[in-house]
Amino acid sequence: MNMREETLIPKVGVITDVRIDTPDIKTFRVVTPDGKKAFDHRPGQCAMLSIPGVGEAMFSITSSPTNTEYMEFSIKKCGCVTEWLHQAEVGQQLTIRGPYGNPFPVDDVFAGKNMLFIAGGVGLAPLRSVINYCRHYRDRYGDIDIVYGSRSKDDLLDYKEIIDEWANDAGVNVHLTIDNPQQGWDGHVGFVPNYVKELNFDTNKTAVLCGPPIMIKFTLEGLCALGFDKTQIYTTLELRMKCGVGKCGRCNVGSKYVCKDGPVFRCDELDELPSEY
Amino acid sequence: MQKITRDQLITKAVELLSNGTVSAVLGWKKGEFDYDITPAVFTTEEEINNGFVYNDFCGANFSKYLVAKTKKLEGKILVFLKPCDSYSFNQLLTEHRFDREKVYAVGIGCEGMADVVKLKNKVDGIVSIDYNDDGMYVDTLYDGTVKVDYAEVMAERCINCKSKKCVAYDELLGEDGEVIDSARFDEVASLEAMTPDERFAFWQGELSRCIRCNACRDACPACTCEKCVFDNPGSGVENKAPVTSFEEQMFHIIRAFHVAGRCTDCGECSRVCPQNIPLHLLNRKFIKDMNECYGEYQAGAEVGSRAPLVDYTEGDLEPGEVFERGENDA
Amino acid sequence: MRKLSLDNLNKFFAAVAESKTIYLPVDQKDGSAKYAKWAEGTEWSNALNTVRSPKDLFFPQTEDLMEFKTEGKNIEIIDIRKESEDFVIFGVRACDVKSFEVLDRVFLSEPVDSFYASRREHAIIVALACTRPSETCFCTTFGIDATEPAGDVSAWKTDSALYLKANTEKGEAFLKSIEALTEDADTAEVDAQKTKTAEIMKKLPLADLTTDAFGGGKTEELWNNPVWDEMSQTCLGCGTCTFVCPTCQCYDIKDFNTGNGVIRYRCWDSCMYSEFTRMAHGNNRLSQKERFRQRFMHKLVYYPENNEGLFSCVGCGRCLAKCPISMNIVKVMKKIGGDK
Amino acid sequence: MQMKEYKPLIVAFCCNWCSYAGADLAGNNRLNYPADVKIIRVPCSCRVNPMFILRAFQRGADGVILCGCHPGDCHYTSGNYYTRRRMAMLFSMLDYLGIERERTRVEWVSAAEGAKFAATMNDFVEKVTALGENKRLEDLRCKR
Repeated sequence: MNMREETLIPKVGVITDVRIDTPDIKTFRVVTPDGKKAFDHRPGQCAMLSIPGVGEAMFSITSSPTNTEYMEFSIKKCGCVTEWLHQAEVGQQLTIRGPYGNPFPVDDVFAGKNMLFIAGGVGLAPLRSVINYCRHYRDRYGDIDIVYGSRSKDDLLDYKEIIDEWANDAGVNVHLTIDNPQQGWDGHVGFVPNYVKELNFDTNKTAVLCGPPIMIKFTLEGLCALGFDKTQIYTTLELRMKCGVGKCGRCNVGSKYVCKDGPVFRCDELDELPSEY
Repeated sequence: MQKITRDQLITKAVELLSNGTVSAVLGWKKGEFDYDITPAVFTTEEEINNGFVYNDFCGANFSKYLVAKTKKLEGKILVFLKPCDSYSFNQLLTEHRFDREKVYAVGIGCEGMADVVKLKNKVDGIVSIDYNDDGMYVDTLYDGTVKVDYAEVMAERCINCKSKKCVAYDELLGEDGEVIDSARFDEVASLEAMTPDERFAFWQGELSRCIRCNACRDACPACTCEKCVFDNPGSGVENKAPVTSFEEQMFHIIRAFHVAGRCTDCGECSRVCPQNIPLHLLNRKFIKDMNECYGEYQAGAEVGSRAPLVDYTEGDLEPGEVFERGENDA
Repeated sequence: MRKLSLDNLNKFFAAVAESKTIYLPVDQKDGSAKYAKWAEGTEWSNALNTVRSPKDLFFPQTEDLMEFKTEGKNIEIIDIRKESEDFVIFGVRACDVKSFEVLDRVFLSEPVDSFYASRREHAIIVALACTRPSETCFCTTFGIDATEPAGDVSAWKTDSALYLKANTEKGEAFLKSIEALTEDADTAEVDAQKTKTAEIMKKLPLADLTTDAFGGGKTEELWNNPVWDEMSQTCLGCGTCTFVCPTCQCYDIKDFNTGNGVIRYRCWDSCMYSEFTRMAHGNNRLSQKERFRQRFMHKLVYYPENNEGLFSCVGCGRCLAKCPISMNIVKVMKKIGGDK
Repeated sequence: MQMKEYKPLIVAFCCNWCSYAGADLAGNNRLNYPADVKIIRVPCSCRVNPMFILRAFQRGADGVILCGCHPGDCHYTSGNYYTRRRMAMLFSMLDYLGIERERTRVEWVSAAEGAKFAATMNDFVEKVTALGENKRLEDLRCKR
């Protein structure tokens, strides 16, 4: 049979490591059965993971493209597929296809800029890819500020990596916050949008936002209040997807398909879309 | 042709709107070709005068809309109930699906509705329709004006009308009718008289046309679950398309079973089916069986009655005897 | 132009069927028509159109994509695709031929859908000109000429003959293969038929329907139109309109566990369904109004925006005939565009 | 090719309190009944939803039998009375759709009726064997 490539037909992947990040988020390391990375990707792109018989779902690739050995996915337990994945062990095979969507413009628009990353909860997952990319090519970017908030200290994703690696990099400032006071936490307490305003960033930055919709909404307002222009702010959307290539129609918002034209959007582009995401 | 006229309904609707009894009217809105009538909510006299119609194609049963509309709208809503709609109305009240206090129901007599499919099978290119005493005068694209007798295009559910009596209303327009000793089970009986092979072939032919649009379910006044088992991924039977003939059968058996004892036999399922599958024959089979095994029961005849499948007696027939019953009859 | 005597019609079907499967409209018991395989004795329907559109033949309601075998932690993916065999779709109306173009732009754009592409490449479309359009027809609104259908071969049926004209190489090869049954003909009878039909088309009740109010770039203008509230208020949320529509192409991908393995299949889905956009964290279209708006905005604004102004509606009139509450795209277009 | 002897697959839904114990007793008493009967224990015969019956057929059952306490003896007072009506209606509907009526059965088997359980199963298996494979309510995907 000599039929053309079919994007809907995935590859087999295997879980080689499971890291418990928070009570409801685990990070899975995935390679092909022969130990290679399944495919190359760019920061912000996504992949479809599936467990046959359970379902297929889109996840952002949290590892940086500069990691040529494997891919990582930080996955929060919230639906059928994720629940199944959370009880999976090392050695479990799954299927993987991708990469899908447009990446962050790390090599053109972001180049030479001061970067401000703002994430809430599991929203750090897609940003980790960009952050590590920028850290890898440190000289191509200006200062890097990272604002990350979660419900509690235990809910901070990649906490060890943030403290041990990110915070120690030259020119990288990490600002962590949690929603409520907690024993053993001497950092900032409060919601991300307020913290961003308190930090009073100068506007000579390109901001990248990801988190729950309500956080995005208020942080965006906060940034605009600080004087940021919407063309300086990028975010990444999430909608229900089935095909990943703009055909099944599910993630259609206005004339865009989030899987194909997104998931990365500049905030002024979002204003042109109907408010349905 | 309907004895109740559009003008009568409009007068009533405008009166109730303007004296503040109701704040909205659930009624029929005119379409492009006189037969494509859409249910609509009217809130002003102007809207009513411009769009409200009532004719032989106003078959849609409004009862189910009350479930959503009474929750959403402020004040009372006026609904017009044809006799068969009034049974659904009562059944929904029995199941506590809407607040009776929020509805003002006007019963209207009905002379039987027309079936668009029957009309279209007779006449090509319908431009407009005039209703006269002796029949419809259909203005067509190809054959000029064609006269069609009402009886020729009457919907099956109306030919076999079970009752012309409005069982629920605050006010009645026109005269109330009587419960009719109809021949509605004859077709079921003739199917029962076939051999299993013939029955199987018959139903395969019908059900294989199903496209699983769910119109039968969504239009059914008895299907008011917040979440249907066929939409629920957790149910294990969620499916969106009949992949195999089994799934066709399962959907239709379960759909009919889930409304068994609650189905008032209003016939909406068959009316809305884009593939003209006689779905009422499934519902009527259950009704016929229940009538024969557990005593006559008409869902929706009175509010609060207990349906056969949520009731029992110690001396009920055994499942095996249900088959024997059929054989003894034959 | 070639001419086939209607007396030879069955010979023609039989000759084609020797090497290829032919699908053509046939009557069903309830008086409607559907596309079915031709076999000896099959009667070609006179119906204007089928209830289900011929898109089924390229994009079937359900189709298996792949299979999985799982053993312990291991997964094996089995590619079950088969290259389609050559087949003929006979008697496709002009509107439906146009719908293939609408679907092509979705399925044949990169990355190409190999399932669809395989069938599309192997299909020969014999399109049939209309002579008795119905009151629900409005293909002219979308610039379609029902008297001159596209497709690989265009056909005109008169009282005594079927006239055939090839439009593509595939079509020419097809006509060549049945040359023995046909004869050369002039276009007089066809031209007369076209003129007559064109006159009827002008008199259709929906002849003056226009798309002026719609097209790419109108999202902002139309999005908050109060019409959506008003027109969607009695929508049942069923999938009839989407399933009978020749251009609706949304699908779902689902797994079925057979007990011996898993079949991943796709099936049609409908944006009218409440579950369509439901995710683990919520649903971005919660009301029927939003779903209703999505369907029409997609056909009349979003799709043209992405496809050089081509609308995702071909005016076949199926939704007009089949919607349980008779709400349809024409009513929406007239309401928004201003009722004339 | 040698024809393999046809053995039907039977699914028996048995109520926990009577019929399942009856099946147990049949086993203890070394009463013979075919091994092709697969027992699914349910808390009450009333737990059996029509969908269970259909799904059993979908997944390859050739016959489905439902066993519960004798009417009047239900552990939950009235569960089996409801079952009786429901299954009567469902089986009548299956028959109406042309599905062989011998493929479905309801039988009341108490905990003391091991012999009845075995006899019922033997009889049911015999009837279903005579009918042959379930073709009318099958899902071909499950037979691949």
